[in-house]
Amino acid sequence: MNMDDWVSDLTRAVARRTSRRGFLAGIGAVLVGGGATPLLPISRASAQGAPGEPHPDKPEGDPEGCDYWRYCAIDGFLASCCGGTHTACPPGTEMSPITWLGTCRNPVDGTEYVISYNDCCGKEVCGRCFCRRTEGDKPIYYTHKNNDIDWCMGTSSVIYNSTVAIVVGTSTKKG
Amino acid sequence: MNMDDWVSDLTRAVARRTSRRGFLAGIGAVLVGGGATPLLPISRASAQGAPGEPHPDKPEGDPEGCDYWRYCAIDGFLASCCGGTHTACPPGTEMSPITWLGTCRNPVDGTEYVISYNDCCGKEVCGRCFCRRTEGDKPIYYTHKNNDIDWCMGTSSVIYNSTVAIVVGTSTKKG
Amino acid sequence: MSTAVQDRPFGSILVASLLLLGLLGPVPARAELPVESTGQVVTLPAPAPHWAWVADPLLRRSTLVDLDRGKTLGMVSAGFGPIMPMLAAGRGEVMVAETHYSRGSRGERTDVLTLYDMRTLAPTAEVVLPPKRAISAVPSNHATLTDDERFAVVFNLTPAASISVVDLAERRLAGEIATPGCSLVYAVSGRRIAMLCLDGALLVIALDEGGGEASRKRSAPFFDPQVDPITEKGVRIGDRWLFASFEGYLHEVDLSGEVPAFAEPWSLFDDGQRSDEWRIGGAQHLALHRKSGRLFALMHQGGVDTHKESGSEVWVYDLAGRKLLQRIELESPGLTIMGFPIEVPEDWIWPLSSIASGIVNAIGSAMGGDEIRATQDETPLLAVTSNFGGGIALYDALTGDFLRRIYSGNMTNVGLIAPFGGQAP
Amino acid sequence: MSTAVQDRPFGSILVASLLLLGLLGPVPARAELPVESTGQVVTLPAPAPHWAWVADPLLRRSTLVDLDRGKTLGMVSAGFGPIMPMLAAGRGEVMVAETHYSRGSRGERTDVLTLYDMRTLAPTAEVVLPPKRAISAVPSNHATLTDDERFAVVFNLTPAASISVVDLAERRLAGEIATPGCSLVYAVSGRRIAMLCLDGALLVIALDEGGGEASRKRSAPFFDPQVDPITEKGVRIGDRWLFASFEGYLHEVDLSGEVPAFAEPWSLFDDGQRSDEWRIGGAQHLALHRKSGRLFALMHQGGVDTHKESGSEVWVYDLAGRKLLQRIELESPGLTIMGFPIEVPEDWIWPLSSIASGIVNAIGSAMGGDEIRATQDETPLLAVTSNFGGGIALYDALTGDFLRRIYSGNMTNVGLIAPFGGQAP
Repeated sequence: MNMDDWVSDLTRAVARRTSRRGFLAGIGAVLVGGGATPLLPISRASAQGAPGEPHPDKPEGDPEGCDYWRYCAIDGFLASCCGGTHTACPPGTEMSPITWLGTCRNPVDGTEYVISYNDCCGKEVCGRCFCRRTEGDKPIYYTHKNNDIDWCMGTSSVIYNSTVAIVVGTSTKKG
Repeated sequence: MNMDDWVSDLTRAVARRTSRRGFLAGIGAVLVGGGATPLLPISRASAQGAPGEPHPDKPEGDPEGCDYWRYCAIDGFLASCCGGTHTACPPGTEMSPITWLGTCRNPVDGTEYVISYNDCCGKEVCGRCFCRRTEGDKPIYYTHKNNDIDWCMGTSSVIYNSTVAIVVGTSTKKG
Repeated sequence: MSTAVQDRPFGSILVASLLLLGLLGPVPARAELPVESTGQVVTLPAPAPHWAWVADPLLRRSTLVDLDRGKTLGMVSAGFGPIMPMLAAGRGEVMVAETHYSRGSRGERTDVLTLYDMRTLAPTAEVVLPPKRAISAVPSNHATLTDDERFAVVFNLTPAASISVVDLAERRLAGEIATPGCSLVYAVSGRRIAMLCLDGALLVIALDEGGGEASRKRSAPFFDPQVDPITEKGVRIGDRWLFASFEGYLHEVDLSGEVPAFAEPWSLFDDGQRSDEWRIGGAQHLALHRKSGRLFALMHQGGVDTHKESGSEVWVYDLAGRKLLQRIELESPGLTIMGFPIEVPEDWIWPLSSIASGIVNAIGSAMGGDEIRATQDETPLLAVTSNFGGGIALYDALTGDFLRRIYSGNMTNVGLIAPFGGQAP
Repeated sequence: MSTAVQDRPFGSILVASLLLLGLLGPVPARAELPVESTGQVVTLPAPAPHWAWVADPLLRRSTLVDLDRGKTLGMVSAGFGPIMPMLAAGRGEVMVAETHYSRGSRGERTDVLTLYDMRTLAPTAEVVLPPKRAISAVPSNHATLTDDERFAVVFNLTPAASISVVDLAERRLAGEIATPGCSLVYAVSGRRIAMLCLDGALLVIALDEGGGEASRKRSAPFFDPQVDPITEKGVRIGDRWLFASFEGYLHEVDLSGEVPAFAEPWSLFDDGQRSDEWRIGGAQHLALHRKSGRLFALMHQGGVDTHKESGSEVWVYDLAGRKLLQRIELESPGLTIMGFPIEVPEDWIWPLSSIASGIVNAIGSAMGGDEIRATQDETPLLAVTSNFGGGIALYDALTGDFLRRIYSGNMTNVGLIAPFGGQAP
């Protein structure tokens, strides 16, 4: 193996060490981070361990991080990075009352919760903290479990900005 | 100097070797090229020598390259990279009849020509072959010599797509 | 000089201003370059087999690209969501279902079907639609033409499901048909539209002469969406639609007869591949070259529920023989910043050159392939794009050889349409 | 549970669907997490001195950022061109002159002045403007408020120059005033608007009680645009406006009196710096910290006509003493791809880590600074942004020390407004 190949392989190997989820699975896995912790979010994310598993220092997780347990079926920009919180939309947007649903396990109490992913609507796309997780995501024809649909419905505008993750109940799936 | 500094300095030195004009002066100077020749346009551009000077193989210059002589006062996306040519707008756009003017020297005949930079309007921004050159560019209050203004005026839409460079005469500046 | 500009309404203003400002000298007796016309706009030649459309939702457009020359030919700008032109070769038109607001992101919503001339890419007509069209990140099968190009059918979701039917001959809305529980639109012959239903059934609606509902037939469920859903990212060959399931089984739905026929699904993986966790993934993960019967599928290794993950390989199947022919390890579809390609200049010295190349390639590889499409000619190309980059990687669709990367100016790529000839079988 | 959702019109639909689908179990007697409300939208606290707005024309918005915490607080989406909010602290409103088309990039044009509530960032009113407003890549001084926040004034260019005046108390267009040959709007006290004219003169228009033209005074030319034009990128301190010329002379225009006073321009460079080809450059190349009298200028080395080139340094002047105090060599304003920050992971090993850092830094440095603004408090920040990246580099405006980079989610940065308190002196 010549030096060129060695360097390329090394680079690839390093690049592959990190999570391959969502946007972080793309560019993000190599040089890019989410928007919440600007400098070294990749390291931060990997320090958190497996998806949904809490960091010892922060058992609930970080609502500005894609690994936060409630986001198990989200696909979009985290409202918490865009002027909102994980349960409230950014200023001036309107929360869609019609949503898709995920079932996510809270690592603190071990309970499976039904999470409503409400889109925040009426302003252009946030662009910060893109997060795509697809646990239980179904195709579009299985509508209420699909996260590809622009769920800005029942709002005064379909223009998508970001998404919140709201606990609406516990799941019958609970073990 | 430790190795880290050495490598950083080397990288910067290499990065600084290329032209600092327009977008190419930014990201472009380092790793990025224009859209015309996708693979190694930086090398192509530097091979052409000084701005406006023709490559021996192509005395007229390349209308898809930012160094092309007519573009001496352009600021925008080259219509020639967007489905148009250097004198015709891309399909479905409308050429603005109201323009700003540059005076550019044709390296082949040594003549100074008055160039009309007509914007192509009515479709979203092209995004390809961004080119900013400011020879003779004046501030906005010196309107007809300013290339920052959205010159989509007298068209059915002000939405800017790209720009052409049309010979409308010779200049009195001709030496 | 006056000839050149007189044909433009503002030409005289321009010339007058120039003279007034003393900026125009007299045209010399021996003019080195002639004065040129303003107002020219390019008209496209007839579509070629290696033309493709690539949607960029960030720039709110779909870009028409000549894959052979790596040239951007033009674009349609059409508002919010993936812009997926429908190509009506017979009509010489390109159509887009569009959503607009009176104040950009707010105000009054207007949905329209806009018809663009195929040669000029200028809008020639529009039909106002019910303001209900479905918008999603999945670019395909949200609107279609009937095979005879008489009607355009747009899927609506509010979240009540329905379809809007546009009469293209009369340039008017023919009507809206409710399709409760059934989504998306898959055209088949005989002015019929198939839709996928919540319970795994297929709904087939036939249109009458006026675009109304002539008949409606709903099949028994042919798969269980709870157990192993098929993705909505189907491809068509004749009157068959092919769908892959999350678990990697290919479902062939034959709609040539009165009653849909559902072939026994076949596995895209053998046991070893399955235990290695190879899976389908991506936004347009199936493609077909119809003449050769080669089926292309984007594959990656990943766990359950990774059906959106980008592909690291394209697997090529012989559709008739249900057999894996080839695995293509994907090259980077091309890294871009703001639509500008990132490649390492060739005059960089070692080791900088190879390290930078390594990084760029690694980023590109990590991005993976999200959309694939094949052209339908005798020397077909396989195009691969990535959501978060503007590049297009091209392969020989018959040999799998990587050919080159091209760039359209797009910043994101969502939705790839090739060939220009469109979705028709 | 019902309490939480009953306040939303569709809440009951949601709950009903959930029950219907059997997806909601009974809330356990000891619920680990309470059911939460839907429909909540954040309202902002009172503006803080370290808040700033950054325009991203690509994403058609301006983003409100807390520079201290590196947090994105919200945004206004306002259509085509740089979105430059005008900040009316007294009214608790943010205003934007906007241009919209009925079909996105085509159709009917509507220009409006939209008023947003400062706490909710929701539109509260709009005034339709003549569809003539000037749009350019230079973000500043295209619209302004009068000092008393009674009127908003929008510069029009068709290419005939005029201004539209909006009465903010009555929420209506007061009128349009022709300003042939004079451009842009620079507010000074007494409901007056200064404009720069083609011949190097200054036009000052005073508004009457109804927003009409009370008086118009045009000065003699105070510079020669053919020889050494001042840029339009002026900054204000009290009733003085400061402009730099292409050749690096600072022009101070004092509008406190009835007749404008033009101080003798002073050179920003000494002879050595001038022969080293230091020049001003960038889209917003001047900034001020008014209390300390520190003037900041983006500088680069380049030839004639490089007045748009990004700055590699910020030079700090004592405005009163007309003296260079400090040169700040700029750090990278931050490289982003699609708005995502690019930094090298700390677990990369050498030499990969340092080479990658070198490349990222080199790209960042090559990008340079295009806009600078200082906050106006006692511990002021100097913010530096780059057109082709989404990062913001922050410096201590009193010491010049680099502090950190933050990211707003912007993909491009054009137009930086700080502090929230706005342009007022």
